[in-house]
Amino acid sequence: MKAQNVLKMEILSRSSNESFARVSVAAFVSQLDPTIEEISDIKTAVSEAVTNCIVHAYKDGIGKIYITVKIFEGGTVSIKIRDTGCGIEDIHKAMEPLFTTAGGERAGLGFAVMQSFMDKVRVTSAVGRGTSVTMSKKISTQESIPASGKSEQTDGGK
Amino acid sequence: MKAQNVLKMEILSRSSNESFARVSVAAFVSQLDPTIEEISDIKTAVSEAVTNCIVHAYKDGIGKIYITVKIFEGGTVSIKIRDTGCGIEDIHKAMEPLFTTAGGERAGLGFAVMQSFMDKVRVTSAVGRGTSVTMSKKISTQESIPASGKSEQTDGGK
Amino acid sequence: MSVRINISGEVLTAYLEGELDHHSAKDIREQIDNAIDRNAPSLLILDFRDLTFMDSSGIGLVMGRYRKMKEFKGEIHITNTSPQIYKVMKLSGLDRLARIDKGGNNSESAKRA
Amino acid sequence: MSVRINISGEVLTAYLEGELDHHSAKDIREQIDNAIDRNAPSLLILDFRDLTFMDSSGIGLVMGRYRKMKEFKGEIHITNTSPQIYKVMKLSGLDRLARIDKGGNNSESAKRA
Ligand SMILES: Nc1ncnc2c1ncn2[C@@H]1O[C@H](COP(=O)(O)OP(=O)(O)O)[C@@H](O)[C@H]1O
Ligand SMILES: Nc1ncnc2c1ncn2[C@@H]1O[C@H](COP(=O)(O)OP(=O)(O)O)[C@@H](O)[C@H]1O
Repeated sequence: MKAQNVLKMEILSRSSNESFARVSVAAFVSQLDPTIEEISDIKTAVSEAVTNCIVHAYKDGIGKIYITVKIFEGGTVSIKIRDTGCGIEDIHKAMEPLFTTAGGERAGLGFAVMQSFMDKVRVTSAVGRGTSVTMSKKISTQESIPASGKSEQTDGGK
Repeated sequence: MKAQNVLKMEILSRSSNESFARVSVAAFVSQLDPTIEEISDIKTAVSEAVTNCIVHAYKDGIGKIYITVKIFEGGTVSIKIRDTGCGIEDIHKAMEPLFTTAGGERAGLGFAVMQSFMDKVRVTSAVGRGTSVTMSKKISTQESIPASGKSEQTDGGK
Repeated sequence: MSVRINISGEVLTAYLEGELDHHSAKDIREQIDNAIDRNAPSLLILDFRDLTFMDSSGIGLVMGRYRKMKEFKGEIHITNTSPQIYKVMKLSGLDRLARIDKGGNNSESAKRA
Repeated sequence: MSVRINISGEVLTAYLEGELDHHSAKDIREQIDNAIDRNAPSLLILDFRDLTFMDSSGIGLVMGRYRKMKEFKGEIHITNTSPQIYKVMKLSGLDRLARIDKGGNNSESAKRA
């Protein structure tokens, strides 16, 4: 299925970008006219995935985080958050609630939040090469985007 | 000079993305703690450059718009907005206030707004290959970003 | 972005709300033009009290309405512009074609940088 | 993100304001822990009235304070959680460790999607 609208972003793994990442994904998704609850579910899930890149994938330095957001006809949003960091050895174990390799103040609930706030979460990873988290969610009410998205040009004489 | 923080974005030239583009650039720049006036200057300039890609560069279809935002030490922001559209034949003429090739309801003031709201505007273009607009602005008050940006990890035990 | 239109005698007031850019301008333009065509007012007031953002597409919109009102000798006033919007207006020299009143705009208190 | 701390007898109340994530948690944690160390309260109230966002880093923060208060037999209450924050809390089972009161949060009226 072809996406109706696509956003690609690349940010550095600085913790000051956590807030930026969730705000801009939410701003992009807001063209679907989501409910407040849907938007905060998405913000929370994005915050978890981006934080994991910062805290785990690039724990010893700064790396790049790649975010792709796609909006499909019918109002489904797909969000991919990818890093080229340390990777995950055992994905199954990593996704168990309360499991964390970081200790200290990490709750081990990042993946649990993503899974419960989004419809689908898919994780692929290779040790030493990086991790990719793809999450999707269907937005309930949806303002349709015109196929061309630029009707104002054709008949507006600009 | 090396940027302290960098955002790269790629969006489609749909007019519904105009608002998204200026909001997300503003959200990224807001880590410098700009004044309301500085933020609205930047939003307005970004809106002009992105609209030009939609209205002029890709007037007959949908193409990609590439946005790069860099934050430098001392609080200077540089914003590059690039398209691979039709290009500009005579940049000097294009930048004259009130000049427009679109007629209708375009005011011909896009470049004038960018020049008056930002400190510097540089345009490069090649007919048939695309246009690149690079604008910069020094933000007055500035909260410094720690060099590593992740101090919370080293001593926070996460 | 939306527009609310009020007719009182010969005066048509359009209250613009939200962010006026190239994307939103077309719909707003059509609504205002329809109301002008139906009512042939002698004065068009554009009230920008709830307009939170405007770029040069807004200038195009005001210029277009200015020309339309001129056709039948009508006038145009712009009222309650925020500092950001006034700055864009000044740049266009619109302040020489139409009366522009500052103040009363709600957008600055609503949005913090 | 900021925290305002109020001490009244044995009760320490921390009013959190803004967005609580991994980036902002460290500073907030330190401020609360300093106040606990200085005052050794028997009850810590975390008031989330002005907290507009929280992810699982907030759970980590609450868990950590729960353990700290336990050390000297203190308790912890969480109050004025928004629906979004309550949803994150529920997921962690925190509602079985600490009293959580909903309602009174200002964030939903302030931000529209
Ligand atoms: N992007 C990533 N790169 C490397 N490891 C990761 C990544 N995301 C998650 N992990 C691993 O999975 C574990 C569980 O993650 P999560 O459920 O989000 O909890 P937490 O972040 O609190 O540890 C992490 O502790 C880490 O070992
Ligand atoms: N990205 C671009 N690609 C192609 N042409 C452009 C681009 N940006 C501007 N132009 C040209 O420069 C002219 C002046 O632009 P501008 O000052 O923004 O006014 P307006 O957009 O109202 O026409 C446009 O009419 C167009 O011919």
